[in-house]
Amino acid sequence: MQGGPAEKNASWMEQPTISKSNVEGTGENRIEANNKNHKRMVEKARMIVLPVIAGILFIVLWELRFFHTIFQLETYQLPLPSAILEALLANMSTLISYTGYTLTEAVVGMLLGSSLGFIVALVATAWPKWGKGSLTVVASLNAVPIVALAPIMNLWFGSGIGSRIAIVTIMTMAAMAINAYKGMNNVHPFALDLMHSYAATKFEIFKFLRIFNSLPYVFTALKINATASMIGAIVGEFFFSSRGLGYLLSNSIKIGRMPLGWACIIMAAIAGILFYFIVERLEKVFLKWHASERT
Amino acid sequence: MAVAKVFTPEIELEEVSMRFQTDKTEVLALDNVSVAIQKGEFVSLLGPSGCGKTTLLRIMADLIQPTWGEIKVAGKTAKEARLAQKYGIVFQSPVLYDWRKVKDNITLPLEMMGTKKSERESRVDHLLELVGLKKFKDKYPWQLSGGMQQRVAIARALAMEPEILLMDEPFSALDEFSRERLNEELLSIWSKVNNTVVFVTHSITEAIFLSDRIFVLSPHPGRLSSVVEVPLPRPRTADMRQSPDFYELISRIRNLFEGV
Amino acid sequence: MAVAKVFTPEIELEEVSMRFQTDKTEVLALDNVSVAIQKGEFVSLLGPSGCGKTTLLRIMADLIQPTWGEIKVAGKTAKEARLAQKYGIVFQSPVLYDWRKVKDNITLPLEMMGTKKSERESRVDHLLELVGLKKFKDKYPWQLSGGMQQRVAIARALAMEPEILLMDEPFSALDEFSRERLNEELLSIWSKVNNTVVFVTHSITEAIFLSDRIFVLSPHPGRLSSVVEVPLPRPRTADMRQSPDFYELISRIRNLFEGV
Amino acid sequence: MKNRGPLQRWAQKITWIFGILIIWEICSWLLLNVFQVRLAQSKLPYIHKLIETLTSYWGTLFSEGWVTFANASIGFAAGASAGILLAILMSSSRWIEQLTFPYAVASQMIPILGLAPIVYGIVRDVQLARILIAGYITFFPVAMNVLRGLRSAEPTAMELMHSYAAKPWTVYWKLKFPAALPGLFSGLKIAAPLAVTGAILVELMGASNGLGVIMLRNLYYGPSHIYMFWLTVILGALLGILSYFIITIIERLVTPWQPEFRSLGGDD
Amino acid sequence: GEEETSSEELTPVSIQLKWVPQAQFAGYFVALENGYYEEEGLDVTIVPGGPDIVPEQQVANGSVDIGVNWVASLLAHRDEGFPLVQISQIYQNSGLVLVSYKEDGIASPADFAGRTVGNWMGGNEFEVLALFDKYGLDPYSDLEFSSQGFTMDQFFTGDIEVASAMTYNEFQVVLAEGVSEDELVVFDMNEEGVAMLQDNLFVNSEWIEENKEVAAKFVRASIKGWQSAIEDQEAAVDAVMNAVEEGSSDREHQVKMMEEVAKLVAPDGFDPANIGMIDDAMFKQTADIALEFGVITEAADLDASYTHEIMEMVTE
Ligand SMILES: Nc1ncnc2c1ncn2[C@@H]1O[C@H](COP(=O)(O)OP(=O)(O)OP(=O)(O)O)[C@@H](O)[C@H]1O
Ligand SMILES: Nc1ncnc2c1ncn2[C@@H]1O[C@H](COP(=O)(O)OP(=O)(O)OP(=O)(O)O)[C@@H](O)[C@H]1O
Ligand SMILES: Cc1ncc(C[n+]2csc(CCO)c2C)c(N)n1
Ligand SMILES: [Mg+2]
Ligand SMILES: [Mg+2]
Repeated sequence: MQGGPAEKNASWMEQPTISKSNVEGTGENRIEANNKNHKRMVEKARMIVLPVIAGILFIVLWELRFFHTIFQLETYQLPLPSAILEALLANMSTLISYTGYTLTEAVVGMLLGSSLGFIVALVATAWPKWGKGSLTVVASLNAVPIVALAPIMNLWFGSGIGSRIAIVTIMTMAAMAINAYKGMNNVHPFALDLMHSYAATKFEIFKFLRIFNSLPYVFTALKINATASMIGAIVGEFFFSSRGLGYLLSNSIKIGRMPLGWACIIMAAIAGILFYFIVERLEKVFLKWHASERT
Repeated sequence: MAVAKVFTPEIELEEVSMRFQTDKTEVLALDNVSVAIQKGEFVSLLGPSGCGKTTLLRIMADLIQPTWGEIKVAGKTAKEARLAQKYGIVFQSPVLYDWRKVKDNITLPLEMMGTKKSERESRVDHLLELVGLKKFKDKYPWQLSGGMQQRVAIARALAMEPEILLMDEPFSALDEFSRERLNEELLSIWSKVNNTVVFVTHSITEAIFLSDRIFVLSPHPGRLSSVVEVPLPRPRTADMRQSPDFYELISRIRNLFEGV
Repeated sequence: MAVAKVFTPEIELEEVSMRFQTDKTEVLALDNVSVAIQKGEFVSLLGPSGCGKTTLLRIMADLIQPTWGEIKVAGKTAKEARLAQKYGIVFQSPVLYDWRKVKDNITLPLEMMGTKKSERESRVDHLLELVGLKKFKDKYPWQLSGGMQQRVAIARALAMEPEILLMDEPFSALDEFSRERLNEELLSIWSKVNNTVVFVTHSITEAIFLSDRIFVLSPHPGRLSSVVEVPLPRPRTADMRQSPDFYELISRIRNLFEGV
Repeated sequence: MKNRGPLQRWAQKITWIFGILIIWEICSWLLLNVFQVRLAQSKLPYIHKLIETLTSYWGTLFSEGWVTFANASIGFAAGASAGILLAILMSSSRWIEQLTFPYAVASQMIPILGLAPIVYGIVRDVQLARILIAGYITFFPVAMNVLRGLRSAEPTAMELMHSYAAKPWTVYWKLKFPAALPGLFSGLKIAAPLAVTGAILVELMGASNGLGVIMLRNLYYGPSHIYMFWLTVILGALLGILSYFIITIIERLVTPWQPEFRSLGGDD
Repeated sequence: GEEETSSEELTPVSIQLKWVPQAQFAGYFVALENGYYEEEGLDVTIVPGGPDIVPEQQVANGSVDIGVNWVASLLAHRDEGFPLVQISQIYQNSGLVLVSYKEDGIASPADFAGRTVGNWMGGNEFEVLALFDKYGLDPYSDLEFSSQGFTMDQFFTGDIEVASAMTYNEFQVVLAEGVSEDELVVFDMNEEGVAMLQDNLFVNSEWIEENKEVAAKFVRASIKGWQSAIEDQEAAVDAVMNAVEEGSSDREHQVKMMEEVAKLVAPDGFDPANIGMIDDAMFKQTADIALEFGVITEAADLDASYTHEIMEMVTE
């Protein structure tokens, strides 16, 4: 019964040739492959070159007072890049150590906040009846500005690094909680049915389905949080800190040292972009399978 | 009909009705359906598109609860049966997890049942062979053709050798040859594992070739219009498809349809 | 073969090959396929699962570009044809937009072509009637059964009366009766509109019943293995299915398959 | 059968509210009397004291809160529109995205303190400057979420559009936007409370009305004003909840087709 | 109707406060309330300050016409090229003190060594730095010179042992918390000889060229406001309270603040008629300290930093 016809038709079930791309292939093939590689390289190069060119153009226009002219600004309001560079070089060691300090607050706070936010989303998904309220509570914390948060956190955690980490933690929780919740719940009903058919426990549904389904949303939240955490740390330093980019920035601006203030902003931007792109790299690795990443 | 089998009802539906309600309108998808499926039996559901076959399957699997009526599986409630991991289901669409490669989609139920890794790997190789996708084990679902995706879903359902196998048009995306071959493979697995199979299909020949009994549903609302016993002996062989009995059954069922 | 028709090639593929490349491996989905499809012709593609039928269709529709080879549609490039809105496509899966009700999914192509609202409404009613979904016009796609969703997709493709109609297993989720009925409807629409149809199916009888010519593809890699002309006269009628010519064609094609 | 009665849903909300209040009051008592920490009331004031203060100042709080909420709405509208626009721009071509993205990220590193004088310097109109600043605070989460949404339209759904030779604008309108709506709403849910933050921050820059103004002043006048300060914080949070709820309701109305909101029929 | 027509003829002038409305700025509120500005033909808008507001920026931008801030801050901005010039000196003494709990055993600034000393920084720290210098303390190694928020919480919790306080505000906050003056040690910048001038009025140096008359009118009315404020402090507090949102400050606190502010604007023995005059010697001391502690990089050009011209027009 099984033997005969099945074997005879077995070839039908076989599939088109699959080959290791580097092993065989005609000359034409290789050129084509090289072309593709080349294209990818060009694409990558463009990703870096374009913004850099735009950046240089921007800086040149800035230095040539283009923006000053059209917006009627004076250099004491918006210093020239050369002045900023000067301030940057003159204060390099302080700036680097402060950047490290602020980045530490941002990263630690962001990791803490994102984890907590993710847990809130887990709870809200697992026990929607009661857990959904926690989502609202976390979201509402977003409405408390840092100026109010700073003194409270300062009281609770002292003037040290702890209070800024706490500020960043609170600031980053909501984005993660809301996004992760959406990701865990925007599951295709059939995919859930499959889990139910295996009598999957709540935990297993998370492990095999919801977590993965939420990843695109989670990474979006991480990208938002990477930037939010830097702002949080910087503004958190305005009031109670004796170190860090925010402290220096606030002080510089209050005594009119705009070049040094902008040097702080430049350092913050570099650190923030670095932080952001690390998260983006991770996203590319973890989301190979997602529609947005397919080629 | 498999004469040797003792009648122990495995799936019993009593006066089951299902009503879908949306804002303004409601659809009566199933109306007063009563069936009893024997343990180890192979049953097919036939019926026009939208008559409630999928709904019936979903009720059997405890994925939805009927609006009215009772359902018993192996003497227990459907929920208990589901929690005892008795079910293997092939859905009407493949329902593969995008983030899992082909092989990982197939091992999913095994992972959930705690099968050891080495065992999983040998099992997956065998299943991939069965559905002819050996070379595609490391691909992601979107890199497969529609029929290939459906075959992955079939392999996944077979992976756990479920006591109750519910299949919703599993072979509809396959060419006739693959389909016939998989029909035979399915029967061979079934005869070995001796599980209960409920099989939805639109192909009358397929239903006859595979089943002990065929349930014909009529639409609007979904009702069980008739039950046809298939008196062909087991094991079924390809040449039975050409037998007069087979043809006679085909035309009988076609007539049943037209009478609807 | 439809003798009366003048041969003006509508779709011409010359030595088309398609290679899918992923990280490490590559799949040669189509290898050196050349076909010429006449204007107003009804052509079917037959072939085992994963042999490249969908890929071929997507190349014809300019949804993907072949790795090598040329494609001309009505003397122009495929892209130009696509931009001229010549295509109506039924995909292998329904591809309905979740946020649109059934009727809005069907009017989608009409909206895109700027058809007036009143006209759209009368058209949609007629199409819903055709596919038997009149009562479901205000439902969302997820409230439909699999076959019903597929029928919506068919209605959507027919809505715009495209010059070139590409259909990828459109009727595979339908019961035999709906299928046969829609086969006939399709032919009647085709004979009225006189468009070019490329039709993918796994059913040999369906291919014969509908087509002027049948292209048989073989896997390993996807190649055009043979072209079968269907000499049945038009209009085709249901009783032709029982004719000896029909049976002869079936077995000829089955043999072609086995010879692969 | 399926829907639990509204009574029960209210019961949940009330339990949440009272749960938080009771735990708060207990913690406050513990800090003050058991652990006897310094400034215990500043760290976590008694709820009943807050209510006492509220009874005498609810008028001010309400009117200032309203001012802030109105400002937040304007800032939110500005920020959300900017976010959506940016997302569309970036999704329209990789080229534009590569160009703008690093700068969009960098822009977020400029603290408003540094920005305010420049914005005032450029636009000179204080009200407009405020809207710009509030928008700037809210646009990023919206942009990110919408961008992800625009990108995640199913490839086959995109192919359908291509087969109609749809113009880019039509592809957006008919496919990408609807597909991005769930993302948009996630973004808006993050942005709405943020807009309240933004409004309050902006009020610190020389406004004479609004929650931010009394928040700051009460803080500055020392621990004797602590209850009033905390009330402003709580009111801010409540405004956040309110704005969050408004978005949630709109989401339900606009996107009933999301799996979350589908009624599955049976007694699920 | 009547008011509208008259206000059309009024010249609009705006003043940016250094901080939130309070008795620190009583003179302007009184002048507004009593119609002194209107009498001079001015329509004055008082713009409140806050933690993120830098009055020098606002004045330089042209967002406002006149600013109130400390002289050190003004010098620092001028040093960076901001086109600003001082036209009047309202506070004659420094209101800055350092406070510590007596029980901490800090009897003299020399005892700061090894302690945490707090200040708000951002331009407010120079008197304290000068004090350190006077006692030979290096703020980077001998003690911890730490940022202080605009609350006194860090002082109450012990985070900061020596806290900065304005006599009119933070110091009153400490007292209001039930700490009696006997429990505190207070270091006064004026007594230590390191005082710098504080609240002054300054303008954009380009603006003033065209608006000397307006500035003089404004200063004249403001001084009149300060004189009445010092004379009738109750009424002054009323005027302030009118400008303050209900629930954001209490009268008692503002009364105390008014008392203290009066001592700074018109110290003992100072003729209230001279309010607003710029004392050359005191300004020089401020500028010298500023140079010594790096507030400014070059010695201030005193002639360009302030002008007596407006005050002369006022007193004419
Ligand atoms: N995006 C892709 N990436 C990689 N491989 C692909 C991709 N799309 C298709 N393929 C491969 O191309 C081959 C042909 O696929 P295609 O979908 O054309 O098959 P088909 O003939 O339509 O099959 P079926 O009848 O199952 O639908 C398959 O082997 C498939 O794995
Ligand atoms: N979630 C739902 N909400 C509303 N109506 C539904 C829902 N699911 C199914 N239905 C309706 O129930 C009826 C039966 O659907 P079902 O999917 O069981 O049909 P089927 O027999 O499987 O059809 P097909 O052969 O086309 O798959 C249909 O009319 C469908 O519209
Ligand atoms: C961020 C910041 N925090 C606190 C103060 C404190 N301060 C010093 S003097 C003064 C009264 C106004 O002259 C105030 C409030 C500040 N200036 N900046
Ligand atoms: Mg079905
Ligand atoms: Mg296909």
